[in-house]
Amino acid sequence: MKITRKDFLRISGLSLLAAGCKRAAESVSQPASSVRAASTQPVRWGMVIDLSKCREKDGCNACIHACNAAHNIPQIANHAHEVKWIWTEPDATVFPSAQTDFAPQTVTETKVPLLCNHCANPPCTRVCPTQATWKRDDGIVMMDWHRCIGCRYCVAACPYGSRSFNFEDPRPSIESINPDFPTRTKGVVEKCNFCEERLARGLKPACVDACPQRVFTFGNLADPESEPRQLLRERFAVQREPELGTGPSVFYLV
Amino acid sequence: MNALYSLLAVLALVLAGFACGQGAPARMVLATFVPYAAFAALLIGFCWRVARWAFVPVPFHIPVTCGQQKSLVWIRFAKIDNPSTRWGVVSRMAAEILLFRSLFRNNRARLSGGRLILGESASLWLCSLAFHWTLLLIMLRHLRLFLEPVPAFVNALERLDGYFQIGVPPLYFSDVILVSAMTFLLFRRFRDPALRYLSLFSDYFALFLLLAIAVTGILMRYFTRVDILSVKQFALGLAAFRPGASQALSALFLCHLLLVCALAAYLPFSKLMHMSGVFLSPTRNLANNSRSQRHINPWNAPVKTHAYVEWEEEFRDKMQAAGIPLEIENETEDAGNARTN
Amino acid sequence: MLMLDKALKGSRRYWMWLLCLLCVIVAGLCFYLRQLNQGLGITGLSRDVSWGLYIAQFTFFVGVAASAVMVVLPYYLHREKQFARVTILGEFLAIVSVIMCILFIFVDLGQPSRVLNIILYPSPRSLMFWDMVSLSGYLLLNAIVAFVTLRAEREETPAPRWIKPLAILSIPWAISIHTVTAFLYSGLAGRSFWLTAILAPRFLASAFSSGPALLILLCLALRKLTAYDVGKDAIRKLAVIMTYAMTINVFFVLVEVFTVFYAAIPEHTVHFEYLYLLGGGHNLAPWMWVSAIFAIAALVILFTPAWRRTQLPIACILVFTSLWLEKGLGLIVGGFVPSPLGAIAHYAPSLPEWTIVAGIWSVGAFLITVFYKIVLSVREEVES
Amino acid sequence: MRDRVWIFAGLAFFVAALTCPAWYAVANGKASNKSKPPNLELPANQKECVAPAGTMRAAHMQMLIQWREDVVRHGDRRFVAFNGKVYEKSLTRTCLGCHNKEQFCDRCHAYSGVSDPYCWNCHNDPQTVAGSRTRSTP
Repeated sequence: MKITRKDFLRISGLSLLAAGCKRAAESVSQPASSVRAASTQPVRWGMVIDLSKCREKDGCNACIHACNAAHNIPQIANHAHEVKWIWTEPDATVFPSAQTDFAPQTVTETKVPLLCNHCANPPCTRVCPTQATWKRDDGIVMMDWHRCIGCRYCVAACPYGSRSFNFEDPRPSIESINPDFPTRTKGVVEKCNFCEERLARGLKPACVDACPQRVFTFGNLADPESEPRQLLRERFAVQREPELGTGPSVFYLV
Repeated sequence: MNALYSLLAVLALVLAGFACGQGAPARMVLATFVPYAAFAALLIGFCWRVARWAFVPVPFHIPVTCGQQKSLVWIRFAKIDNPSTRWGVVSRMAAEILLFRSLFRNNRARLSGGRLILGESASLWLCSLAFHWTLLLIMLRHLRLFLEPVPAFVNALERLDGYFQIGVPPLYFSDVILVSAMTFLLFRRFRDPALRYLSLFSDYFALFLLLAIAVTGILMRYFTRVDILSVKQFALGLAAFRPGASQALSALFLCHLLLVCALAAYLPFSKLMHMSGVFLSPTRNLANNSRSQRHINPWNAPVKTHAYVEWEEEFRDKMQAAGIPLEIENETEDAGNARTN
Repeated sequence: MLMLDKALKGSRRYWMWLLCLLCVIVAGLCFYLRQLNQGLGITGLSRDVSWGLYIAQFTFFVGVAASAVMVVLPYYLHREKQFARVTILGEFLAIVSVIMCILFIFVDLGQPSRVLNIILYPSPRSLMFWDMVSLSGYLLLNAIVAFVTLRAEREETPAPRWIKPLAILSIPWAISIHTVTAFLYSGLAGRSFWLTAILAPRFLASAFSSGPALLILLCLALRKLTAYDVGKDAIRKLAVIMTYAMTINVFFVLVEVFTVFYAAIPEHTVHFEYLYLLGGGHNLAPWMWVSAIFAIAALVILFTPAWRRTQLPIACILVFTSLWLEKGLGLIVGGFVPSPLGAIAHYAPSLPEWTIVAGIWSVGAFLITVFYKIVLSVREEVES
Repeated sequence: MRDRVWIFAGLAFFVAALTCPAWYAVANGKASNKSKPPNLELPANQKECVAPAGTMRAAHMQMLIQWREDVVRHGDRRFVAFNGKVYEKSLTRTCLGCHNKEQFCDRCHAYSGVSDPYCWNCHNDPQTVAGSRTRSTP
């Protein structure tokens, strides 16, 4: 098969040109222009976690299992090398500054689900030296595992411990690989991506769908009529360490 | 002028390559006949040159070297720079061939305030070293096209060369180093008036030709793209004496091929023969032991000598008769005495 | 003949030393290849302590590199002639330190094959980008200044005029490399241990004492091993610089300690408690106390007139070790433990990690030996 | 005189190195069929790729990188092919949906001496993954 001049022009010239223009455009307008930017309505994906519902079914890890299966998250025995996208910690650990001296033990010891907060002003994307992690126009803090050099500056910058580093090859520690989602390679940082790949297909995040208690409410925070916004209007919610000015998009109903 | 002519010559070759890419008969000639002719020229020419050198007598044992020669036991001598044994010579040759030892001594003479200064000049050594090593690496990498199955070391070289993930296909660092080193070597000749005066057509031609080969190769790999499958088929066909050019081979590839053929055919008749010549340089490949061993040149014609002792012997009677004092009064008794004198 | 040729002619002792260093380098390289193959899991690093010995060593050697300014500044700006024989040694020390810094960063990367992404996708919002710019610029500046002046010296011609502006430019640049390195840490909202404006001044103070301490030790070693003497004046001046920088450094640490403990915000105190609380089972605490005691001991020696000259080598070793422990170990690990979620994760560098670090130290020692050898041979040749 | 042995030995080595492709072919016993390309298994269920075969051969890597940038960084997953067909920009779903990695990608890469790209460090081959899954679960 001969490559005609037309082919040559199309594949090399145009793609190079297009890539160059795109690069130039990106550098001028700071955040990468996403397709959704074209739509008139702004989007900021967010999540509300109802802890009272979660407390009702203590010890249920359906959300974690769903996430692990969907994203090929390795189950590494060595705690030091663990990879976590969504996991649970005691209430006192998650909200250290929101504890009162005489709070009931049931509250302080309840397990609270944690995940990346997809901050409005994320410290991790600020420090990344290669723009391997960045905030999309729809508020999702994304990771580009092709570009990450593994410097772990974002791990140091994240105040929520949401980022994990692949200290070893994750593949041997994955029970069954979901071919639709890439595994990661050793030496890159990863974290929750708000199931960006499911959102693109019009689905809700895996944890949201998997929860039997409907603890998670996911939606567009920029839309005043969305489900999470209605919940936040009705009930008192907290964010993790709001005093750091990061503006988490994950809210907890206590 | 020399530079311009050689540039034009290389450009003519490039154009010829492109022109061959257009017509089917020309393609056939270029893809089947030319490589064999060039390769035959390379092999025969190379062997012929080396064989001729092998039969040239080395007239002297040339001790022109650097460093202290081996002499008295308490004087430290340069074992590698001025070897006295065969192993010393081997290490000196290795330093010369692998590290360009003698070029390492290069310095640039200049006048400053009426004073001659032999200044630093690391760039020539560094760039030529970089150029030659990357050229070797690139040639070894090309073996992937000629050998099936591809040997593991060729794959390893390829992975190492493209280790840093820059673009697709990954950028080879050897390509970058080769082209920048060659550009330096070229501009070195333009920059210095003395060097420009010394440079001949052949100096520029070799540089331009190699540069053109590198550039066409780089263009193919990173910009216009080439169907590597047909290239490999073509290369394997050449090796198996079953040549045949697929239609998928682009004009640029044929151009690259023609330039390589030109280089191969030109090599035995050019200064590029320093490739084998370096092994035969007598100032490098001979041990400097002429003080401890007598080297007799086997080709020397026998020289008729007539020493004083012989002369005295011849005229002994006449000298004695004339009362002229003799060095050796009596052959048998005073021989030792005379020797001490 | 190239100046590099001078490095090829040396005594047996010189070659043995280089050979020993080469062995350590090879050992480090072997472990590094293993790290490349298996990932950073072979180090002592963990999810909670994601930076360790490598980055700590990087930070420490940025300081050593920056300290070259302490000889360049008096020599080029104040024309202090005492520094004539030591300035170039300081510059080469800076060059070698920056090379070591780059190596420490490189071995810390999880995906070293993508390291050039820092240049391919430059991100001016990241301080790591600026650190790369400032470090490579500093390396270039020092390399040009050192090699060009040395070459001029060898050719017995005056150094070109444009060298002086470059040397003077390297002064603020030296300040910038360590300031930017401090900003790497002090700009992180979640890490309260580093979240203090005094971090950059502290870094500079510790740099200006650890760097001269190392330089004095190197000069003394040169005096002992070779005929080269930088002169008493130069060493005394360097010692004075080291003394005051160390004093300021200790003062800065105490200022920090006061603020943290008097304000008593748990987020801030926990890190100090982790680092200094003996008996808490924290493996770092004894070393931090060694660092503190060494610092005090060094100051006592340096401020006692009878000792400051006779015991100078010991004082230098104390200063260097103290700061190496404080900056090359405590500062980075202390920032990670306890983690933002309150987890106390113990960090102890593993054998591969130590060996790789030793390998990089040996690269540094190898390069400094070769560079100093060239400098000394050139000076010897010119003087004879 | 004695040196001629060395010179001709060196020359013989050089000639042998230069002609190694021919010897290699003989040694591997494939002189008869060695110039044949590898047997690349083409998908049975599809006749057309996302671009003409020549383009794909020469520039599939560039296209994959372009897709990667589009999907990961711009959320753009729709690819309109030269013939107007619409595909999803996905290595696993689109490319490997038809092609077999081992019998297509790997074979050609091995033949042309292109070492395995880092794609496979993370991206999965659905067929081998499915195979291992059935093996591991009894």
